[in-house]
Amino acid sequence: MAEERITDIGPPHYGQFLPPLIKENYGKWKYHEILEPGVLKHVSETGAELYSVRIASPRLVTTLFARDLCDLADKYCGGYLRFTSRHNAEFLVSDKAQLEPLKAELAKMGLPKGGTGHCVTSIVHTQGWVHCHTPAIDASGIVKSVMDDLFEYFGSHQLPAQVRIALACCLNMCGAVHCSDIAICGVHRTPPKVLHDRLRHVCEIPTTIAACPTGAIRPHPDKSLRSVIVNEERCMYCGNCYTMCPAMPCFDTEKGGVAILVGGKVSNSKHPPMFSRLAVPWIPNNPPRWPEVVGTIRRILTKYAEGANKWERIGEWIGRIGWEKFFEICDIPFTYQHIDDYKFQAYDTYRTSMHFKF
Amino acid sequence: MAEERITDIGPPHYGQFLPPLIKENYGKWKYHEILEPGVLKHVSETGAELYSVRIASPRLVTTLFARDLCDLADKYCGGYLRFTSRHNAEFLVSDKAQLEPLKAELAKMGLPKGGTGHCVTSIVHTQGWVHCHTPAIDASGIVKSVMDDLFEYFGSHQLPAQVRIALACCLNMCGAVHCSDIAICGVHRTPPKVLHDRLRHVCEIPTTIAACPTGAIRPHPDKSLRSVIVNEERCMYCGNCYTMCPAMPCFDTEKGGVAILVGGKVSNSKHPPMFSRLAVPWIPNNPPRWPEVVGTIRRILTKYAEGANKWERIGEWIGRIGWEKFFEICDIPFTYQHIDDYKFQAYDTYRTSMHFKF
Amino acid sequence: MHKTPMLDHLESGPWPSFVKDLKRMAAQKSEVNDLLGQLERSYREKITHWKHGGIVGVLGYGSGIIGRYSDLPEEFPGLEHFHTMRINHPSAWFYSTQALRELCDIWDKHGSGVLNLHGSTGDIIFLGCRTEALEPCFADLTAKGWDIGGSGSAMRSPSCCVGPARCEWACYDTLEACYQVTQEFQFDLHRPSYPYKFKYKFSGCPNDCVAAVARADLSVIGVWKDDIRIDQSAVEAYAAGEIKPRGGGAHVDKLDIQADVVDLCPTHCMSWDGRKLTIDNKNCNHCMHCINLMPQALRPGTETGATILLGSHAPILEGAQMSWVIVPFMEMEPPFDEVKDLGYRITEWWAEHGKNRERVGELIMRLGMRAFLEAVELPPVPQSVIFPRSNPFFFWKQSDFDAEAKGRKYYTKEGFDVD
Amino acid sequence: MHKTPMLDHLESGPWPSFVKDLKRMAAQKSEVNDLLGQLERSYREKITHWKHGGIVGVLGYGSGIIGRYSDLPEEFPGLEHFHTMRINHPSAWFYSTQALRELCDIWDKHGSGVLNLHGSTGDIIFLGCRTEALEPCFADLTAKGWDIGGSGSAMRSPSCCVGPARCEWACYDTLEACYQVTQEFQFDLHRPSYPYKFKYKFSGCPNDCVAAVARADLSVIGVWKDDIRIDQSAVEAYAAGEIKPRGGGAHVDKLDIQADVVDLCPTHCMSWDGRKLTIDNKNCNHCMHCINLMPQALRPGTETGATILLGSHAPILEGAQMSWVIVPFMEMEPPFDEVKDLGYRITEWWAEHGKNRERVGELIMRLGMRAFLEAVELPPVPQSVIFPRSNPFFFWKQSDFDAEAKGRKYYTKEGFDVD
Ligand code: SRM
Ligand code: SRM
Ligand code: SRM
Ligand code: SRM
Ligand code: SF4
Ligand code: SF4
Ligand code: SF4
Ligand code: SF4
Ligand code: SF4
Ligand code: SF4
Ligand code: SF4
Ligand code: SF4
Repeated sequence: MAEERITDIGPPHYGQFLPPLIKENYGKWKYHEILEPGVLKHVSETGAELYSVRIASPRLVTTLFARDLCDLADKYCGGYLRFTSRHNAEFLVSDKAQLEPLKAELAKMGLPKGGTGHCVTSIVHTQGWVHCHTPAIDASGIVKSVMDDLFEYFGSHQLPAQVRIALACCLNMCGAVHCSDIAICGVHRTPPKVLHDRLRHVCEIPTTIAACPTGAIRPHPDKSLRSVIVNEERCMYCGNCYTMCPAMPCFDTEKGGVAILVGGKVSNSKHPPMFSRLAVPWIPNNPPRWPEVVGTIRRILTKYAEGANKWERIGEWIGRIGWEKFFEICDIPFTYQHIDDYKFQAYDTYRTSMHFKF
Repeated sequence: MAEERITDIGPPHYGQFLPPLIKENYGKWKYHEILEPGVLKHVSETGAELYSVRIASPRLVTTLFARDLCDLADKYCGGYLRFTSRHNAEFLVSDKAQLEPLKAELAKMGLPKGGTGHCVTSIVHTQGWVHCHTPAIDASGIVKSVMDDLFEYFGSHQLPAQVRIALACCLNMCGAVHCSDIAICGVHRTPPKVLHDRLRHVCEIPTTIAACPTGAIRPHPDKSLRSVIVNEERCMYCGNCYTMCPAMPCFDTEKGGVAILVGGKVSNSKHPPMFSRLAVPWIPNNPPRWPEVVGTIRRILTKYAEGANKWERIGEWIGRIGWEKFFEICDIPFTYQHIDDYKFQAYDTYRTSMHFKF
Repeated sequence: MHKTPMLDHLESGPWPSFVKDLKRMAAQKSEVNDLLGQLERSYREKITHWKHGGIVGVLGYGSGIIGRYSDLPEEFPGLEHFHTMRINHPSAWFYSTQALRELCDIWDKHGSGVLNLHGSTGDIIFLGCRTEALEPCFADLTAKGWDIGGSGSAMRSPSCCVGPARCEWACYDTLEACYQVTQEFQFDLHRPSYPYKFKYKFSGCPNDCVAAVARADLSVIGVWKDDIRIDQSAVEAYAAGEIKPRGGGAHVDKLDIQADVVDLCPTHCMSWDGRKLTIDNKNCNHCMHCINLMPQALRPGTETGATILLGSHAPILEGAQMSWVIVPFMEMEPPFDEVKDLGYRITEWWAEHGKNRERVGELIMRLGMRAFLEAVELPPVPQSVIFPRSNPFFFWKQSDFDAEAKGRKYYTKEGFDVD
Repeated sequence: MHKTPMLDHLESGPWPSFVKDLKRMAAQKSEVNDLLGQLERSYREKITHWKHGGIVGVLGYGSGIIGRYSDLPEEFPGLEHFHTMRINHPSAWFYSTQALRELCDIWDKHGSGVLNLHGSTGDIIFLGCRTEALEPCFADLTAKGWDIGGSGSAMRSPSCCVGPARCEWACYDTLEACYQVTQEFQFDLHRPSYPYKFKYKFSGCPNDCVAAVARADLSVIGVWKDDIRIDQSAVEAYAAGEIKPRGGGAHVDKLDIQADVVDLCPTHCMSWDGRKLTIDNKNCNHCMHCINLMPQALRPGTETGATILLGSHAPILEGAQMSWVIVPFMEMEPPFDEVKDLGYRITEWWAEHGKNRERVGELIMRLGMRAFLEAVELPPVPQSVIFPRSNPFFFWKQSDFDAEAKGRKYYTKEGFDVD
């Protein structure tokens, strides 16, 4: 029976999913235009033209939503569609005549188009309370709240450059927020509570101890417990011990919250890729709409929009004016938490010059 | 008797060593000019003018040399002189009429003036074989050889900017070469040879073990020896164990040599201070004239002089063209040794972008 | 239906609402109703109600399924088991509606009907499967040509940018490379045998639209070696304001070639005399900025391939890393043997020396770049560093001294000596 | 006289020869003849012939003397003892010939007559003293007003740039600050009671002519807070080529104000319309570049003081560090109580927590910047970092939560709260 099972076939070849116009012009594209926010036109060396309409998606969807998209793609795109690396959906229109009717129907359905050029495109994000065991915050709800607030920027090109926001609900950072213009990161602020009775049954003590990057975990002095203790002074709540040992939860309903990091990027355009850096160490976790998070992000975005030069990403803007000015302009207090103290990496963040502003 | 001893008086107050013209114009200087290489003119708000003539000194001198300088200072400077932070001597001429006679006598004595502006000024250096117990190389002899070769650049302003060379005869880096345009650094390449018989008498084992930054030293398995062993694979010949324990010499007549680091700077002008970085990991130790060291430095300096933009320090020039171009232009092979592998600092030196040139 | 007063707030507003969508599904599937109910409780209590995952899977595979159980199974019985299935997505996330509908059919049949399009690694994420449904669901998937992605200490589903399928800047065929690499490493995707996860991402040019440099252990980013192609008449059209910058995606309508392009070129290798744009291509670092702003005038060269970078990952354990350059230029033609081969060499070395849960980038930090380069037989190249070391703490091996004795100035490795 | 065929090569050439000078002295002092002899042997054998130092000193002091013995005392009896005496130099290395001659007299009387003008830390270095001569030499020195500098785990002789004595850019009195700090810490200079060495250096402006940022644990670098003073007519004279750039110290005779000054300003805060130079001083980072190139047109402002930076040292043990900003601006008026006080607070904390041979910069790396700042009562300021942390691994203390509970947004320290 095992022989009959099909395994290790990998994904289907993409070739069968490409619309004919793309197949014909594969690798022959010459240039593109963005006709309006959310609408791309790609022109081939053969003269062929492809129109792509990009729309927002909550990413956390149901088969009903997926089928809705299929209906649209059948009607206007010969039965083809794709998703982007930031989880927007794209309708691939080979027949220009279908463009306006598609747009009209999308508008009727409340599926906003945008996400191109100097916009705030969809927020790359993670599971949150919907599906994960370690989140400090929800994911989809914050994303919805932030994008509702920044909606004007999704469907327009009014910013000085692209702005990429990402969210991760814990320090594992599945949203890979570490190189985003604006990063929303769920943070715990409680050392793990060791459940001694459980620990001895479900966890390997050496592995648990080794899991802690700061060496905060030690064998419990009472050997009979066959458990561990945490030096709370040394714990920075990364949750890595919990990943290895379920008997060490580090959740707290009030102390968890949101950290905002800013100024990261990935592309090589002008400046090399940059890490996001801590802007606000903690904002309370305030469902269902997280007004403080939304407000902080809007403030940063607005100040950036006002202050940046043409083409400057957020990190490039801050790099030019200096972080001390960023904190001043955005009215964000500078705290101990901002100063890196994580092992030797920290040294590279200290200023060893007079290149600062008063 | 102990009561009579004078102690803890500190150095004399500098006030008694300032020429009257300086005392009068202390803190009132308005601007300066460099009349010619080695000759500075400082103009005070009071209109007073001070002329300083800077001359080379080998730094390692005798009282005879010092007395020679005193004679000159008496004759032309009212009995005052000073030394610079890079060990040049300066004659402080209050009476302009004394300038030409002083210059003439200096020339006659073979004391070259220079060290100002866009020059190669004196090499900050250390003891070498003249007085230290850990050098891989001599100091004064290499300095003499290099400066003889670069002499044309000491008494001229023909370079794109200032070039500061420094030498340290071992990794302790007493010459503080770590932020120099060109750094000459003595390097050992032999792990310490443990003198077991001596060790047990003169060294503390725990301190010796703790001295090693790479953890290469362990207690000798033969406990009766009361000594240590070195894991040679892990040793990078820093000599720190020898500093703590004289029974661990790490000298070798053939393997010691010179490393050249380049591109450091200290001033904040334009770019912030920068560390020097490895250009050539090893050049043989070749007294009395170290031709390979001299040649390598001349090559780097010449390529810099040809390639740099106005006002660019060596590190700024390399920063602009890229290190890969520096190695190509200077015809220096790139080796494993260039790639940092020293603990976590290393990561910051790896290129995480496409910002390189072919 | 569970009451969800807090979640209901998320039904309003212009951004598409996941709550609305889930509610539609909740009307059909009770587990989705439970999902909303438990989520509401998390919103109230500000705490997750999912238990630490358990080990579940499909026969013969050790990866691709994330076990998930509610800690309130009595209150929300539909969530008693609520596992994730990661389905390996097609290159660049292209679908025919037929294929996407088939996936929906399978998922409606076996699971909750809730999914992510897509997961952050790129997979199609089916959220909410009972243990006993995993195997039948898998059978239906493979029957339709789909397979499961990676999880645990295994390779992950590689992903790639839209590349030559719709982008004029692709310097190699990202879709085919992604497909072939995925096929090549099926064993490693499904049978955890690495120290930890291993991700591949393929971007067609230095714009890096799949964030390969930040999110893949092995990042393959397209690049050209020769000259940027220039259409001078199009440059003039940009200068005259006849073509909008960045294809129209910017907040300004007219390009100031000097200020916007030339002055912002990071290597200062461009000049513009008001009529002609000149590029000193030897000094260009292919950052893409000028091309991005003038897609109708400038294009990458034609001698194309990819740069290979290695090591990026999120901050666990010692801080995030970005991938670093290990091969400045590699030709990228099907069947992509060179990149596959390098992949094998890297993962073999890592599997041999890596500690449990140590990413390859962390292992290199621990054992040193030389150990890595020698093991995978790559020469040291200056492109791999931003700058050489500043500390004087470097090692010499017997092989270096032997090479010295043979009259070679420096030892690298037999086969690619320099002197 | 010993034969020195190798050293003889170093007598020729235009650079002043230490060999020639030593030979002059060797004619008078046999130990200098021996010094040349042993040096010649080192040149032949490429190895040092000095033994690991021993502990010697003058009564009541634990520092300032470096014990030094030849490992060939039979061959070179003059080098049997050849200790170093470090004599604390006067601020900015100014001398009257009378004082310098007195030093020479003392050294000729008690030692080899060989010296360094100056040591790399700044001291006058007497090289070559027998143990029994140390005490009498010291007595003669103090009688003439001189004292010994530091060595071992003690403070070192501070040094300073020429500053207001001869430089128009000095933002505070470096000579007096250096003198007063030296006097204040006499105890710590002479009696090793720190974990390791501790150096002070004083530069009058960001040109940092004593390399304070690289070579002092505590680096005091002058700076201004207000506007750069501009003489527009002098700017025009530079533009017209009437005044040479950099006071004449450059390889070019005429300044291109736009290209040479404005375009190279690191903050791009300058503009030049061909007649008038404008500086947006709020954005100037006082790098000195424009002032350096036009000393007759530009000068630092008049609201002056210093930035305090901490922590630099050479690469032992974990790689070199440069000092980092801990106080962006401090007023610097005699008696300089603020800087002395900070010095005490820093060394006390370091003495309490530092391990043997751990520089203060290394201790901060080990214990964290917060521990340091709280202990020495300095507030966290953004000027102290190039950029904030990128890792999310940060700590919270009870004091932070208490502050939060009191309604303050963030805890810093009572006395300098922000909210
Ligand atoms: C569709 C998509 C690739 C895919 O395979 O799915 C894509 C498509 C294009 N990207 Fe991208 N990029 C896509 C994700 C990215 C990412 C990845 C990310 O955001 O996580 C990046 C790196 C972002 C970063 O640096 O943090 C990215 C950095 C760029 C850039 C460089 C922008 C910059 O100035 O830094 C360009 C150039 C430009 O826009 O002029 C670019 C340009 C383009 C072009 C113009 C390429 C072309 O000629 O067709 C495409 C349309 C651009 C637009 O939307 O304005 N694409 N692009 C992705 C759409 C994401 C979305 O739905 O919003
Ligand atoms: C005399 C001395 C200070 C002292 O107390 O002894 C001194 C004196 C002056 N320095 Fe300096 N500097 C002196 C060591 C330094 C050092 C320290 C060092 O080299 O170890 C530096 C930092 C070097 C570095 O960045 O690596 C230094 C970086 C500067 C700079 C910045 C140069 C740059 O572009 O980076 C200037 C500005 C200029 O030259 O235009 C400057 C300017 C000056 C001025 C013009 C200041 C003035 O208005 O009088 C003085 C004459 C400059 C000249 O010689 O061309 N001084 N100057 C030192 C002479 C050393 C020597 O004998 O060669
Ligand atoms: C589903 C997904 C988030 C999402 O909502 O999209 C996800 C979910 C989880 N990730 Fe992730 N990661 C997901 C993409 C990522 C990414 C992004 C990427 O691949 O581009 C990263 C950052 C990049 C990287 O690889 O470093 C990421 C970095 C982590 C880490 C930290 C790894 C590190 O080296 O720092 C962990 C912790 C671990 O492995 O124990 C982790 C662990 C987890 C676990 C398995 C939780 C755990 O502790 O074991 C999460 C299961 C959630 C659940 O129940 O569904 N996840 N994880 C993503 C996978 C979907 C897919 O297959 O397409
Ligand atoms: C004499 C002098 C070199 C010179 O020729 O000028 C010197 C000579 C020695 N230094 Fe130094 N250091 C001298 C300035 C420096 C400097 C430069 C500076 O102060 O600006 C540095 C780099 C800056 C710093 O402090 O880090 C320096 C960094 C070291 C180190 C490494 C310290 C570190 O943290 O990395 C050591 C090793 C040690 O302390 O064990 C060291 C140790 C030594 C010892 C005592 C050797 C030892 O292992 O114990 C040397 C004695 C030589 C001798 O027999 O005369 N010396 N040493 C300098 C002192 C003269 C003076 O007082 O004026
Ligand atoms: S970021 Fe953390 S909480 Fe969120 S999905 Fe990933 S592992 Fe789970
Ligand atoms: S949460 Fe992180 S830092 Fe705290 S004990 Fe666990 S592993 Fe260590
Ligand atoms: S650098 Fe090394 S060898 Fe040279 S004087 Fe300093 S400690 Fe001695
Ligand atoms: S020389 Fe340095 S690395 Fe080698 S054993 Fe001694 S202390 Fe360790
Ligand atoms: S990475 Fe380059 S080739 Fe790929 S889609 Fe983006 S711009 Fe096009
Ligand atoms: S790609 Fe970048 S570096 Fe190359 S010419 Fe264009 S802007 Fe300059
Ligand atoms: S540091 Fe500044 S004040 Fe001091 S001498 Fe140098 S230029 Fe003048
Ligand atoms: S001092 Fe430096 S930053 Fe300030 S205006 Fe002058 S050049 Fe610009």
